[in-house]
Amino acid sequence: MDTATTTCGATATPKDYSSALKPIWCPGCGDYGVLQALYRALAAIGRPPHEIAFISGIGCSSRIPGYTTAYGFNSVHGRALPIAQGVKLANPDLQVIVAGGDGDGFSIGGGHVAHAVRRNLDLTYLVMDNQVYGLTKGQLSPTSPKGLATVTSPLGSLEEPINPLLYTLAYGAGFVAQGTPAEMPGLTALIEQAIRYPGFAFVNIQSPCVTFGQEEQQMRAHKAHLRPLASLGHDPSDQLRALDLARSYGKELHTGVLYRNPNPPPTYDALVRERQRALAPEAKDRSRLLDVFLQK
Amino acid sequence: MDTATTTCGATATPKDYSSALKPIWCPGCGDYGVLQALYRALAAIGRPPHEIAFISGIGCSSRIPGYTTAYGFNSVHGRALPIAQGVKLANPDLQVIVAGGDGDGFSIGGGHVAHAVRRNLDLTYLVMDNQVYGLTKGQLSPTSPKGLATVTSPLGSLEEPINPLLYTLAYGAGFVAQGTPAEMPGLTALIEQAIRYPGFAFVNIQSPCVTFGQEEQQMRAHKAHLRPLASLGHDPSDQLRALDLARSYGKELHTGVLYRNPNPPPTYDALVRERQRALAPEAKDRSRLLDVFLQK
Amino acid sequence: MVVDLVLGMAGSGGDGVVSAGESLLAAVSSHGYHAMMTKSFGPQIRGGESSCRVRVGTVPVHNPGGALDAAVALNWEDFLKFGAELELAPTTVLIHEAKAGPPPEALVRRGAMPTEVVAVPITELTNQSAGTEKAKTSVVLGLLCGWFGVPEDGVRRGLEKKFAKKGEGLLETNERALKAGIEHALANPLRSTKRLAPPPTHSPKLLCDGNDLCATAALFAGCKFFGGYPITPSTEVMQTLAKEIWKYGGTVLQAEDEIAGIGAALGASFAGLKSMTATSGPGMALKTEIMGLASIAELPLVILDVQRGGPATGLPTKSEQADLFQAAFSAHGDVLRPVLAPISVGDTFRVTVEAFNLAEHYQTPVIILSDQEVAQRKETVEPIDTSRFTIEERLAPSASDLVDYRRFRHTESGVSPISHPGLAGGSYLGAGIEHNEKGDPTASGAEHARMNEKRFKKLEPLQHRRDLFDVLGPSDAPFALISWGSSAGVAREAFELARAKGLAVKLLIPRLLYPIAVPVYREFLASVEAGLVVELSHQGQLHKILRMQLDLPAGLRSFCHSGATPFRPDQVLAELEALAAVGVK
Amino acid sequence: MVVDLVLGMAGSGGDGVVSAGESLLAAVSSHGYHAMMTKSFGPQIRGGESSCRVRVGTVPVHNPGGALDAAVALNWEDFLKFGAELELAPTTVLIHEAKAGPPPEALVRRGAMPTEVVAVPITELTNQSAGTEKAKTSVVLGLLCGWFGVPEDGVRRGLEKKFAKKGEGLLETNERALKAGIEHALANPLRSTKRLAPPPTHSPKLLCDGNDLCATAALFAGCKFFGGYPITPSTEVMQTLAKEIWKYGGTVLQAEDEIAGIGAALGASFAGLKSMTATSGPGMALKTEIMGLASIAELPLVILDVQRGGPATGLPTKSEQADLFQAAFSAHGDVLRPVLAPISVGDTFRVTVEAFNLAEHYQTPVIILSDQEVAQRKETVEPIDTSRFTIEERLAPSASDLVDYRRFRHTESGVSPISHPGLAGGSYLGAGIEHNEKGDPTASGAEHARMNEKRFKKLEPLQHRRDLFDVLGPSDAPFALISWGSSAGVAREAFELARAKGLAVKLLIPRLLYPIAVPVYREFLASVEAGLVVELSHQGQLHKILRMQLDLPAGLRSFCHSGATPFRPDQVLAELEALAAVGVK
Ligand SMILES: Cc1ncc(C[n+]2csc(CCOP(=O)(O)OP(=O)(O)O)c2C)c(N)n1
Ligand SMILES: Cc1ncc(C[n+]2csc(CCOP(=O)(O)OP(=O)(O)O)c2C)c(N)n1
Ligand code: SF4
Ligand code: SF4
Ligand SMILES: [Mg+2]
Ligand SMILES: [Mg+2]
Repeated sequence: MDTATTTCGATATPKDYSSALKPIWCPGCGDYGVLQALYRALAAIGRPPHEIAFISGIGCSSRIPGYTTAYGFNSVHGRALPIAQGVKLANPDLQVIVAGGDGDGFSIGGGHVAHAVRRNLDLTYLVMDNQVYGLTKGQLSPTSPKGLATVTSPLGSLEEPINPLLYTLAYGAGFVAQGTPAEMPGLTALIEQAIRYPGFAFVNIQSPCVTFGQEEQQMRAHKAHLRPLASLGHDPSDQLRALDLARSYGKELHTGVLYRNPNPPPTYDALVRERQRALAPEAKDRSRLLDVFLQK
Repeated sequence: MDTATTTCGATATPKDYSSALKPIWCPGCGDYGVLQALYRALAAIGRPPHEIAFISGIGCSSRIPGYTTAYGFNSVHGRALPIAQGVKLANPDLQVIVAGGDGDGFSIGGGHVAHAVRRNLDLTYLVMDNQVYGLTKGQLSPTSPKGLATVTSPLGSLEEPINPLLYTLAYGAGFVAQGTPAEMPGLTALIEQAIRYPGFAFVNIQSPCVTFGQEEQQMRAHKAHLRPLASLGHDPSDQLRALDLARSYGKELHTGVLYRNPNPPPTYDALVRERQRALAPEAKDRSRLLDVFLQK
Repeated sequence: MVVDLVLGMAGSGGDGVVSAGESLLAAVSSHGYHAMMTKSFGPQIRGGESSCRVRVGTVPVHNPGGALDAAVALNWEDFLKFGAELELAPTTVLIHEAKAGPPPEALVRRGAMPTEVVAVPITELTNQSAGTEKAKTSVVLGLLCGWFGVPEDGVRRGLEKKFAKKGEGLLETNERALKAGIEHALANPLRSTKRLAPPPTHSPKLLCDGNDLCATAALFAGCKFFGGYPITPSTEVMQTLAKEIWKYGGTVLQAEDEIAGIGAALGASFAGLKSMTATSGPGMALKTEIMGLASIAELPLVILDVQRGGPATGLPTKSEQADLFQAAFSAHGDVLRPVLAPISVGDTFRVTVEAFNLAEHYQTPVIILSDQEVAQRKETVEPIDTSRFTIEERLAPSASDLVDYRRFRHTESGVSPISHPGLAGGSYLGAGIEHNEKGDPTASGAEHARMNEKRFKKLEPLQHRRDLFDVLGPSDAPFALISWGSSAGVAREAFELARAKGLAVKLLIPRLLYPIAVPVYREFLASVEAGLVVELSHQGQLHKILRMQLDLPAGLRSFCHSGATPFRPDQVLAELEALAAVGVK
Repeated sequence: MVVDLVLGMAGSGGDGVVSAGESLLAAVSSHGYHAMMTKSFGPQIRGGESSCRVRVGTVPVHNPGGALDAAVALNWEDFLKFGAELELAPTTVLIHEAKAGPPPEALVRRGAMPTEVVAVPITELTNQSAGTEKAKTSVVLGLLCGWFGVPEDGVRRGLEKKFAKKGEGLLETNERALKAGIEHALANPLRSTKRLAPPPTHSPKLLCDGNDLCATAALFAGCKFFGGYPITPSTEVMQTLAKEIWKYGGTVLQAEDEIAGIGAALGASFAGLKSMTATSGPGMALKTEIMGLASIAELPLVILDVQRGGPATGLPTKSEQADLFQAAFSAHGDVLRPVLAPISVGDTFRVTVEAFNLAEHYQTPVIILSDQEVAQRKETVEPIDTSRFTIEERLAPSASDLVDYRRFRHTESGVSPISHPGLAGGSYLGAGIEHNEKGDPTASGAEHARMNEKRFKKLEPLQHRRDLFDVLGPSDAPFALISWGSSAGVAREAFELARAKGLAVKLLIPRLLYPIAVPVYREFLASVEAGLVVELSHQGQLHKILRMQLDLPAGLRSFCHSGATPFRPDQVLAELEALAAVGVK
């Protein structure tokens, strides 16, 4: 399945990636901004939409594939990453993007992340982290701060939140970044870089839930508090420093690239393809497949 | 369910914890040593066996509860941690130990670890890490080194292994250690310390699989190469240094305590109990429970 | 004057029609009416269109009713998205926002157009009276008071409650809007004269939904642990328990997924507590493996499945009764576990208590198969006399049992005394692997066969639980209706209508869906020659299971359709009459 | 001289009895005999006791047979752990390690003790001849050659192959042990004279197990992706593919769990490839949710379930046929998916190819319900003529389909042309949520009903797939046997025995288990008044499903027992004769 890779190149516009389906997010939801940033990043890269496979789970954020002209798969809760890996291995020429929420990705889907990262397929994983379960109306999410009162933690949660930035770095991801729709050019650039990174790339997007989110997690707060990593003079090739910075997730709103492996290793899909090519000459004729079992 | 906590104290011996069921591990399996170390650690602590709940999944290593006189639950593959958390929350007075293999804990059960750690119940988690699937006869495990040829990776694996030490540290575990039955007194001490640590404690035990394991993972190699952290002058209260050291998992065989939180925060089970006590006065009589719905 | 009135309205997510429905419901129920409200949303749980319908009666109402008596469309686009949920008839009074224009072609093409269509400048009225568009639904409530006799002071009291804490301003604004609506109605009388008859003599009622009562019943039964993961339409059970259970020494764990949720719940049960998990179809699928573990480890566990449309994500906000196969059969190996279904909001209390009792008594997982409609519709419920419930506890080992304790001892009943960690002398190995009486692993076919027999035998007494079935009608009737869950209330009304028309029909409503209580059905079916098994699924799953276990009368057919839209009583009645018209034999 | 010989042996994990069985099997099959070997282990997959049995015949053998003709016990403790697997009869020759002493009380108490019990100083002979205990099983092989006519040169050739690469020394050692065994046998003739008849005229055969043929058939059918997680007794399929699939441009992904395994496989199918996952019962439970997704997203997918004893971890190394309910019914919402079962090792090839064809043709998940015995027993298989197989591909959209492409277009057959990422003009939203023809989400009950109908309708042609059923015997026979999976071979032998005795019996063996092909069964059952549905489960799951969908003859009963020990042909025959003795009517 060696589909020739084509590009729209300079001719692509964000509109080319926008589908007829009207988003039904709440007015003001951060995901609108994420969608716009994605349109722009896709246009900048210019792959024709039908060469893009866009996989998601379930959640408000997971609706995003339907709003693009790519092949979308709005699958089941928490399983976007395994499905996406199957897609990519089936056809490594596709540009495969995975998206979803903090609950989808780090709660029910949390067991798949480490393995997706260590396999290092050339995938882009965009999480719209709103620190809450939006679709199901406001329950505690794994990134909700400790003590938060929600409908499922009316007396305040008793557990520490997870740290998506630190976890994915510890898993060995080659590209880890954070953005917010409160700063659109930056977010667009991050998505574009993530897609272009040859390997597993993760962007944690602080995407406000206007309906169930906290005050501190809204656009206004983002704008007031965001700290571009570039302005801190962070060198994205410094993994140890990245680990250190990642530890302030939930306290500081760092935006930009935390880590980018300066020497990306070969991707799993490339290794697979290499193996297939190397072994192809050993293929037997279909009618001879059973010969190995012949007793003579 | 406030069972009074009793101790056998000085009277307990390892034999008190040994059941009539004869282990059916292969002769020479590392798990025999782990079992002996556990008996000794339990005797040193001295809780009567019936106050211990010992939960495991499925695997050679997961058979271990049956060989003790504790209440055991040899459950299903990968779910020991969730079950154990239910046990502990049901009765925080119990000493709850969880055990299993690298596959059980980090592959199928991998999604539960981060959440068990961040909840920080007072649990002890012992993984018998043999870098292979023993019970099912030699398949690739998540800790198998990259490139390893096994029955499921006959041409060599293409993925990086996971790093149990680094992951659990990144998850925020308060106690992280590594041991091997090649060094019994050390292993015994680690298990004892882990059990005594008030919070989630993890011990990665390099437990050789003599049948399917690699040469470099056998007792002999352990004895030759193990590097006690104490001998390196490591300060187990230094979390950053622990993270750094953990990165050499798979290359170096560090033994001892990597990290021990010098100021253990309150455990989840303690917070739960506190909340229950605080709210108990608000309890209604059973017959009055429906009154909230009365329309008058 | 009418004794039964069905009102419906639709708008976009932000319009607050559901909240208006709730005010309406509170108003009528506080006046002593029997009432019920159902809500309906678009394909996504959050966002998009929403609608509600309220049925009010002077006698108990068992289902959301048929075509609407009055319909309110805040805009046509959203209204159109609800077809059968907001069914119109020529007799419906169709009220719409004037500025939306007359009913669109698409609606007219559907047929059965109301003869009375009333344009009301709702937004204009709101702006004029309240000075903000946000009070729109208060104008609508006013219209309903003025035109249909919805008790005005009830609505007013409702507004007071709702806006009390939100500041004086809001309350006043809405009161002005309400008044504007009432005045508009009085100034513009309808042709139709559907005014609600006065309420029956007042008796206090509960007002709640099925999930409320499930959570409360769990507390009542002594549930001390809940482990679960949010999923529509079951999450409210976890939410209620998360507020309350601590007071009773219990814990709610919001787990990382459904597997961890049931895992923790099973762990708590192993440790000796009454324990529960709740979910909907997709979560049930994930819990399958550990449900099997609960069966072989013989641990009590209550599992609530609030059914929604399937397969997969399906129709997450709509009701369907298509998880019965999954509840009864999804396990590898031979497994038998009780499946119970509540038939109404009020019934959920009883069924939930029963589920805990069965779980503890028989040391088995028990599934409560609720459905979105029963779980989320809010209705008036007659007060429940809790003193008539018994609460069962698991069989503790006696001192002699603890001498060389055998956890899975073969007993006559199949139920063995069960210990738990902390109990001296009771240590054993719980296991998902097959085991002997002590709990030690075995691979012997003979041991396995004995244990399978034990696990099936212990549930045999369920065959004779007649109290878990409602049987109505003459015992010798040749015609029959059988229905379960939320459809049972529809079948019940159809049954009553048919009886009123003189049809010799009887009705069976099982709360115990599985195992099939063969003697109960045999007795019921003895006289039956034809009938319908009414259920909301494509396949008619209960009918198929009945066939599997019973010799059914040839004329007993499945009457089923895919979910989302509940049956209407008149549909069932018509089908039944058609059956009867063909005649007996 | 006998035309059929059943040999069995047991020892501890390290004794190598399974490996000895394999040598035996290779020896007899290389001589042109038909043969079959099954192995059996303790409750744990790795460690503990092990046993094997080899059945050799001059005519095809369809099952592992009944009581042993010869039994070898290397020690009593391990031998005793296998009850019914190594059944003894008075006619069995029971050979045991001399130093273990005479048969223990426990064995004698079981009854049916062999009249000829032979003590052999096996360890002593081994030490004397080979100088090491490790060659014990070669002595045993020698005994079998000497006493039962197992072809000596076949065994010798087997030893050569086995030890060729392990160095000269080992081969010689074992050859000496073999010789010692033969000489001991010749020096100590038995009373019994069960010597194997000469082999039939030699024709080349395949020697393999069901998992081998499943993996090979997947390659043959064009499978390009396998995603799975190891689990006994299915792992060998992944292992074989992991060696081979790359050559054909495919990939094996060992996923982190069963959910990820089926998820990746579904992703690959979405991307256009033929795709597969494999597991056993516990893994099936975990895959339930995504199987539902495959159904609603209408994506081809082959799912292999090699059944083992359940529930939960159950009996991981033993066969059972108790996952049928799970295969047919475990899904939330209404789902229909084909379930196929191979009846023998050789049949696995055909059934697997068929599974891929059905999956691609109907755009549906298809379950292959193999079982541990079929999957792991090794047997001689007649060469398979692969040229008679057709390979189906999914329906690609035409150019006109791609104009305003509707992925889920309602067609007459219910099957819609399917695109895949990379195909220009074919973009659509695959979804687990209910959708309209284009794939856009919907919550409409009417759309949902239409889609459910489509998904069920497209599988209707399966009703008429007579070629997926074996029917033997006179069409007017009043007695019948129905059986599936590994039990089918037993039923087949019982059928032949009954026919030989003059019983008017016929036999139906379905490869298509679900949906039930009603016309095929109706035709078969037309003449039937009594019979047995033979299957290895506590509940008799196929019998129950047949009841659900068909009006069965009153005398058609379930004949079932819990797993681990396969039926014996004589048991089935006896039950059938008892049924016939009661007489027709
Ligand atoms: C198996 C399963 N479990 C639970 C759900 C219910 N569910 C749907 S989305 C969701 C969480 C949504 O939160 P998140 O992933 O953070 O996305 P958001 O809506 O916040 O964007 C849940 C619990 C489901 N659909 N399937
Ligand atoms: C749901 C499920 N999937 C797979 C299996 C099969 N299985 C049992 S143990 C095991 C892995 C064993 O490896 P590990 O956990 O490392 O333990 P070890 O045997 O090496 O001690 C597997 C794959 C199972 N029993 N259940
Ligand atoms: S609920 Fe929150 S996340 Fe969902 S659409 Fe609304 S604002 Fe966005
Ligand atoms: S297979 Fe390996 S892990 Fe399992 S018992 Fe044997 S040596 Fe131990
Ligand atoms: Mg979220
Ligand atoms: Mg292991």
